[in-house]
Amino acid sequence: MKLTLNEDTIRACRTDAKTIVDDLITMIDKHSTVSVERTILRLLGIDGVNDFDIPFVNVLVDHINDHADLSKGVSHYLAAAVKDTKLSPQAIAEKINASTLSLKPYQDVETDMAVLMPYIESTLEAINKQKATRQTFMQSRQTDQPEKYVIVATGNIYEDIEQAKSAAKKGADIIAVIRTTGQSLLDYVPYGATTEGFGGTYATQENFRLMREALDAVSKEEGRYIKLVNYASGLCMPEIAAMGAIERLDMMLNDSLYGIIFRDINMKRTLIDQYFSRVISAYADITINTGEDNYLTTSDAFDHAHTVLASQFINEQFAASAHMKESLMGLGHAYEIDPDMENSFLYELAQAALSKHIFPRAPLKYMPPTKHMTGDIFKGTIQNALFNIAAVSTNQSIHLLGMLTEAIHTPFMSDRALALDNATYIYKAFKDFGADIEFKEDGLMNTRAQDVLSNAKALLDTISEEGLFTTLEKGRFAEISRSPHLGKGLDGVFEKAPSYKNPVIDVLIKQLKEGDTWL
Amino acid sequence: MKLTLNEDTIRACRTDAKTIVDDLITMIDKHSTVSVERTILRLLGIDGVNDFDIPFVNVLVDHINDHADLSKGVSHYLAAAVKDTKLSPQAIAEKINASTLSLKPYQDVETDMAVLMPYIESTLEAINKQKATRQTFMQSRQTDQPEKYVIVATGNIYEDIEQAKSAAKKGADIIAVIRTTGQSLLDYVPYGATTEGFGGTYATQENFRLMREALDAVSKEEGRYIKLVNYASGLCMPEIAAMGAIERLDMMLNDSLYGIIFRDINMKRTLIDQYFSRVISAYADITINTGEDNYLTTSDAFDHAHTVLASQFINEQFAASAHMKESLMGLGHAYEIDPDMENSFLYELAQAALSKHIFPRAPLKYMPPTKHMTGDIFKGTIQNALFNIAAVSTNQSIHLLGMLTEAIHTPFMSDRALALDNATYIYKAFKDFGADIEFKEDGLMNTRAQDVLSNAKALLDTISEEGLFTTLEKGRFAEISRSPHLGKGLDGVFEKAPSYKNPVIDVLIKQLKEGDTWL
Amino acid sequence: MALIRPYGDTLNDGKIQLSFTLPLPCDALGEETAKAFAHKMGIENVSVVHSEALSEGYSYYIVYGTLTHQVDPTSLTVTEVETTAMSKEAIEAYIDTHFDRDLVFIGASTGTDAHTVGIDAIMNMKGYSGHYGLERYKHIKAINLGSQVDNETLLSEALKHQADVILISQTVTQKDVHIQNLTAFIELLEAENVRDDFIVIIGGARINHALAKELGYDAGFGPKKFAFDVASFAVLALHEKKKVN
Amino acid sequence: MALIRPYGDTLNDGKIQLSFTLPLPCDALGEETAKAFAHKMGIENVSVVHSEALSEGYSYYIVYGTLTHQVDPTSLTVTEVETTAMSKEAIEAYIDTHFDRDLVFIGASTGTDAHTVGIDAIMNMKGYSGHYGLERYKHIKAINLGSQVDNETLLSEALKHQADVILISQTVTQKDVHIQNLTAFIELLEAENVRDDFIVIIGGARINHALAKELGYDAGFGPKKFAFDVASFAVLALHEKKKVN
Ligand code: B12
Ligand code: B12
Ligand SMILES: Cc1ncc(COP(=O)(O)O)c(C=O)c1O
Ligand SMILES: Cc1ncc(COP(=O)(O)O)c(C=O)c1O
Repeated sequence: MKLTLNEDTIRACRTDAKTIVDDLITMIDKHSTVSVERTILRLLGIDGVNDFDIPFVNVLVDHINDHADLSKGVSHYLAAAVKDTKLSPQAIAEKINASTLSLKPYQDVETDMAVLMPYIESTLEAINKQKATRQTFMQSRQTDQPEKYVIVATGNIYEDIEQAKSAAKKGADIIAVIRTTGQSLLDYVPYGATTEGFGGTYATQENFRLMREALDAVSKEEGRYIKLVNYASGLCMPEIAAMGAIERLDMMLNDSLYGIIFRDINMKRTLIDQYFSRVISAYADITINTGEDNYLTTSDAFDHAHTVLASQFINEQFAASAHMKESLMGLGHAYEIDPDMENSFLYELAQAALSKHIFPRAPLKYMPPTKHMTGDIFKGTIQNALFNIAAVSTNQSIHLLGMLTEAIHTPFMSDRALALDNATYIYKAFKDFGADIEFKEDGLMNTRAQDVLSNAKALLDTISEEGLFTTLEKGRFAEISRSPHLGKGLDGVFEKAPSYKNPVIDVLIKQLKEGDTWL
Repeated sequence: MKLTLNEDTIRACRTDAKTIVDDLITMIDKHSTVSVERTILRLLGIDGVNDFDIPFVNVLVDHINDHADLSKGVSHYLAAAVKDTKLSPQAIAEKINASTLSLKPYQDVETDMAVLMPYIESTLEAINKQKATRQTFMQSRQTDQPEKYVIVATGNIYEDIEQAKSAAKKGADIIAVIRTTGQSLLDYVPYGATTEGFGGTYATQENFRLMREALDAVSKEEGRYIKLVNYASGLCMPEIAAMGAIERLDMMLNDSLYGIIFRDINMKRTLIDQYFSRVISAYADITINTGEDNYLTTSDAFDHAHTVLASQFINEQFAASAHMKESLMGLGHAYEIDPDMENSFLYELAQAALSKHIFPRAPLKYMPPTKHMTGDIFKGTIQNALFNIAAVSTNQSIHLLGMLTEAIHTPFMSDRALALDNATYIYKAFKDFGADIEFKEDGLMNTRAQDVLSNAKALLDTISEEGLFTTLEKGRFAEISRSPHLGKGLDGVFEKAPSYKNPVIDVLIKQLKEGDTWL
Repeated sequence: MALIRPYGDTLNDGKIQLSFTLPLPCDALGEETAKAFAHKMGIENVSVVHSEALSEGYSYYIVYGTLTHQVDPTSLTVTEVETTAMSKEAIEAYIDTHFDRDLVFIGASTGTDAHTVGIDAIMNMKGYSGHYGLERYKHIKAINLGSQVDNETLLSEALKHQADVILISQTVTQKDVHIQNLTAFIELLEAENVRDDFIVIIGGARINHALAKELGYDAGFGPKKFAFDVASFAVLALHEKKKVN
Repeated sequence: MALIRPYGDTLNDGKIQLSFTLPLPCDALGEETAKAFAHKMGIENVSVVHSEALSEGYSYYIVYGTLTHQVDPTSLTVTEVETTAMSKEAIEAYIDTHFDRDLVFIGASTGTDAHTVGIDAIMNMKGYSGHYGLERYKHIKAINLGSQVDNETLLSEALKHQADVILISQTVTQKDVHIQNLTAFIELLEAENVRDDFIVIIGGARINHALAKELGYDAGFGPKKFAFDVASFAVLALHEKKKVN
């Protein structure tokens, strides 16, 4: 089953996307953000919160911002203080919190990043150990069919664990812990094990650890590695990427465009954050999941199919610019065409085949019907079955299972089990279906795929001319308009001083460039 | 979407099947049965029951059997009595019931069938009026997709009507009223409106009339003719065919092989009955539904797929021998492969395409999953959806909808509604799917279809050598073995006397041969 | 005491799903009536998530809510066949040791019921789901009369073959036709004064042990039960009976 | 008095379907417990048609049975918005006739809720399902603040624009977060002594009029409600209020 597409058009789309992204890299290079700085601190080994539940990394960045010049970067202050006090970054953070130390005196000293290297290396070593563990686990894993991905979203990490274990037993390959509604707008990462979230559970390092531990146990029982997913998104994007690297998450939802459009996060802020977060994920061998599928929850999936494709091209270049391998690019797309539309399945199948054709080595993230799900759980079961057919016939990689109760509540344990049963049945029944049929050369599906591709090309041409900021302002994605001068988190963006240093990213990129991420 | 099949093999199968059927026609021609005789009486206009609820047609046949020589046929006695008494057949029947008349005296008189012609003609006129009415109704009907067929089976004709109306409103094209468990073994047809059946409702002429009336009303409301189905099967096969012709049923389950195998009805009896019943249906423009799909409820659907195909070839010849047009041959097949089997959908699609390829003008009756349905109504919903995909992609004609509660109870109103919603959704979503794909030349599906065809050919070769009776004795269909000397109803079979007459069938066949069934 | 409730995503949250049809038009009153039924059932936070007209006077509802009832599972007794199931080989050995002759099992799908797959699953050679049927058991003579066998015929055949065990399959249960038919058979045995001459076992998709006991049978087996389950029970029960007599 | 029951295939047969999970292993006791819950709910002839292990300690059941409860629909009262809905044109004419100025509607998806499709469906030009949104209405000034708007911001914007009507959308309802958020807004209005200055209307997939009234709002609208439903209610309520003041 292969589409007939114009390969020149595909190449031209990639060229456009590269132009679009290159255009922003300059801006990104010139700036840093409070969350980037907090991420550096985390990677230097700083962890924990103070008595007011404020993370030490926030305390430190705020301290520098209030009392010194943050534009030099936290590394400058830490390098100076470590050298001067001989204390570890963690001890320094605690002293600052206790107001028994100030970094102001170091504002104008000369610094040498070398003193920080042992701390960075120790973190990278921990990350590499996690990568090795994952590698060992993964040896036992089949990869000839899409990986079944389900979410847990009870709001309580301990219930989440129960739900995740049940899902794994019923065949899930990947568990995503959904975040509570408010977290993405918090400019700090909550701390510790949590039991009180709405529509999801707080992303904390302890929650990551608890879930990873539980899933490792199930992985051993089942003889099958169960992957863990969370969200490196929102105002703390790179910090969470770092936490995920340390706690061996396997995938991270990670897409600035999602935050800009659906969370009203400032575009500069999140694009800068995203760059660092993707470098970290690239290093830690964490697959990212991008979010263009979400455009179809506000825009019509048939009319706006090309916007998703265009965005996938852009996200591919964003990831490449952060030294990410294709095998980590979980580009998003979705099965969201109105089920009342004639030939809806044909258009969905064409779209799924199109994504796969264009990004053959990327582990595409394929989202289920959500928008057109209703309280009719029987119809919903069928919508999900059709989606599953499209997923297995076009051999998608990351297969987010649809829930029959999508329109009602975050999934119950049984909803997830039924979703897994649905997918397992379809995988079996349609095992070689994709390989056993051909698209008619001038058929509806082939023609549709060609149309979507050429519309995406036209859109990418426009964007490469006007620039991504203008595109977002014009609401070309998801029909939601955002201004570069508005949005949450803008106040956390700053221009780097000439002497600004980020020794962590330098090491990461160096190793990524050398293909030497395996110490 | 077209299979690559050897057309010579297909022709050879037809030749075999014709040999098999021709072999039996000789036996059929030599015999009659009590139900054939009762059918003649019904078509002569005799109706009603006596005080013990025994139909007058039974009273009459029993009377002749007890007091005279039935081998001459009821027509002989009726012709003589009508001529002699100047009474109508109905009046004669009533007098015999009251023991105020005996037919014994007519045993050896010479008779002329001409006196019966007015009665026969008046019945045929009524039937032709029904055909014309149907024709008018049918003008308003779309036929570009399978017709949605659902069953009602409450046991109570008035509840059945409620259920049928609801089904029609939800999109059903065809309503079948299932019969109560015991009826097929009754050697008489119950009378009047009934409310007490188990797993189905009695097939009575009044029930036919009530339901047809209700459906005509809905047809008008919906601007869409709703077809009605019942069972010309069991020991009263031809009588019910006659009742259906009179009351404008549109389809009849009608297959001796089903009765032999699953009801233990004697094979001679039911083959003789079937011949007459098919002539009647052919005349009345009633589509028959054959039952080879049922083999797969006792035999494995993958291993025994060819037995269904072989049986379709045989049923085609049985129908042709009764002067039936291809457009009335609703040959049966089914979606019954174990859902636990790898590539089950591919094999089902291949089989459905195979039937369609071989019988392109026959309105194939496509049965849903039944055997592998379980109490898991969500899985059942998916099984039915896959079946619906196969139905619409291969453009089946008569599409029996699967019920999510198949394993639990005869359908509730809501079960049927969900089944109709399921089919409606799939028809729309997959509208042009079949036309938009091709089977891979050497693919799984093409190969499978070729295998099934050649296995069917081998089986037909065997049957044409050993004869159908031996085949049934050896249990080659449904793995159930039946002897020609056993089974219910054998005592109702008799050899025709040399003077035996059946003026009704003569008229019907004459008109069918002349293609002159439209007076 | 360990009271529990249904579980959605938090222990004892009581989450439950219902669906049903009402003989009412599909409108606000229909929905309100659906809620009223849910309330009567002890459900709170009732949410009618879907409603659909089935025809003018009927409507269908899908409902979610929180069940307030609690149950203590430890207080419940399970009515199930209590004998532990033996393997085919163990059963054969058991008969060999405990009886001085082969045992006769006679079976049928009775009344107007034409379903044979169930009784065949238990009796025929090939069995079902990989478990051989009784015909393949050494020391068991299995006689399968097929379907549509009336009660009188079954009994006379059982007497004729001096059966030890009678097996009855019932698949059609609409309007409780199986109850009527099964009750009639027990009454027939009693009228003929032969109830104690046989171990009488029933089976079918909607049959369970509790129902069998209620109707006066020795045991009842539903789905996912195979020849070895039935034979295990039967040989032990026959041995028990022999000891008593 | 017209008592009814659910309907399967015979009037008042009471047929009903349930499904739920129990925090128990999938075994005979689990099934018995499932039946016990059904009994407590007033269901007879309980049939557990499917059971499935979800993990060691959890199991899922699908149950059919006969509900014994009866309900008299005529005894129920439906809590629904009572004003009859007018068309867009009628609403525009009504404002023209009954008010001497344009009316201001301000709306938002509040709290941490980021769902805008619902509020956009009511307010934006293009509307939803073929029904134009308030922005397209003559004589209505519609101000849509978007999502993730906190209660304080919403109120201060409403005061700033001298809004007549405040529209709040709530989509996320897990652990009753919407109840908390909606209650907080009413308390804020009361604390600021401005509750009576506005008609305050809520909406969302799990919102209904009964809930809105309970929480102290003027009206609530759920799925399948459009701009004209909301505007009809609002203009009539505003006119009513004008008369009273
Ligand atoms: C196959 C089938 C048929 C075949 C039967 C072929 C045959 N030779 O048996 C055919 C097509 C002929 C048929 C016809 C009818 N059927 Co039918 N059929 C089915 C079907 C699809 C499967 C049944 C089956 O074979 N199950 C597999 C066997 C192995 O399971 P089982 O019987 O439960 O047996 C197991 C246990 O219960 C136990 N067991 C069973 N018997 C016994 C006996 C003993 C002693 C013991 C110890 C154990 C035991 O052991 C077995 C192995 O574990 C079901 C639907 C379904 N999916 O369940 C409908 C179903 C049973 N049929 C039904 C009906 C109504 C009919 C008809 C009456 C319809 C009609 N009016 O024409 C007819 C007529 C039959 C009649 N007079 O009885 C209904 C019954 C509804 C109800 N609950 O009352 C069902 C549920 C379908 C439906 N939803 O409407 N049917
Ligand atoms: C689209 C969507 C999204 C989009 C939203 C895009 C956007 N800009 O709005 C995205 C992808 C961003 C999203 C994100 C999330 N979502 Co969401 N989402 C949905 C989805 C698929 C459709 C909702 C929708 O648009 N419906 C269409 C509109 C038109 O319907 P409506 O809102 O009911 O509006 C109608 C009426 O209710 C009424 N109405 C609505 N508001 C108002 C207001 C007034 C004043 C009036 C009068 C009337 C009115 O009028 C409308 C027209 O009739 C639903 C599932 C579903 N199929 O319902 C899940 C769903 C709502 N989401 C859910 C969740 C949990 C989330 C997340 C919190 C998940 C997470 N942790 O990341 C996030 C974060 C959002 C947050 N912080 O709030 C849950 C909520 C569960 C619950 N009941 O609590 C749902 C039900 C999915 C699920 N089963 O888990 N989501
Ligand atoms: C790419 C991406 N990021 C983030 C989110 C939402 O997570 P949060 O709002 O918690 O960042 C989603 C939700 O679907 C997403 O697709
Ligand atoms: C061809 C055919 N005839 C008859 C029947 C059953 O009807 P009855 O037993 O009432 O004749 C079936 C049932 O599926 C059938 O397929």
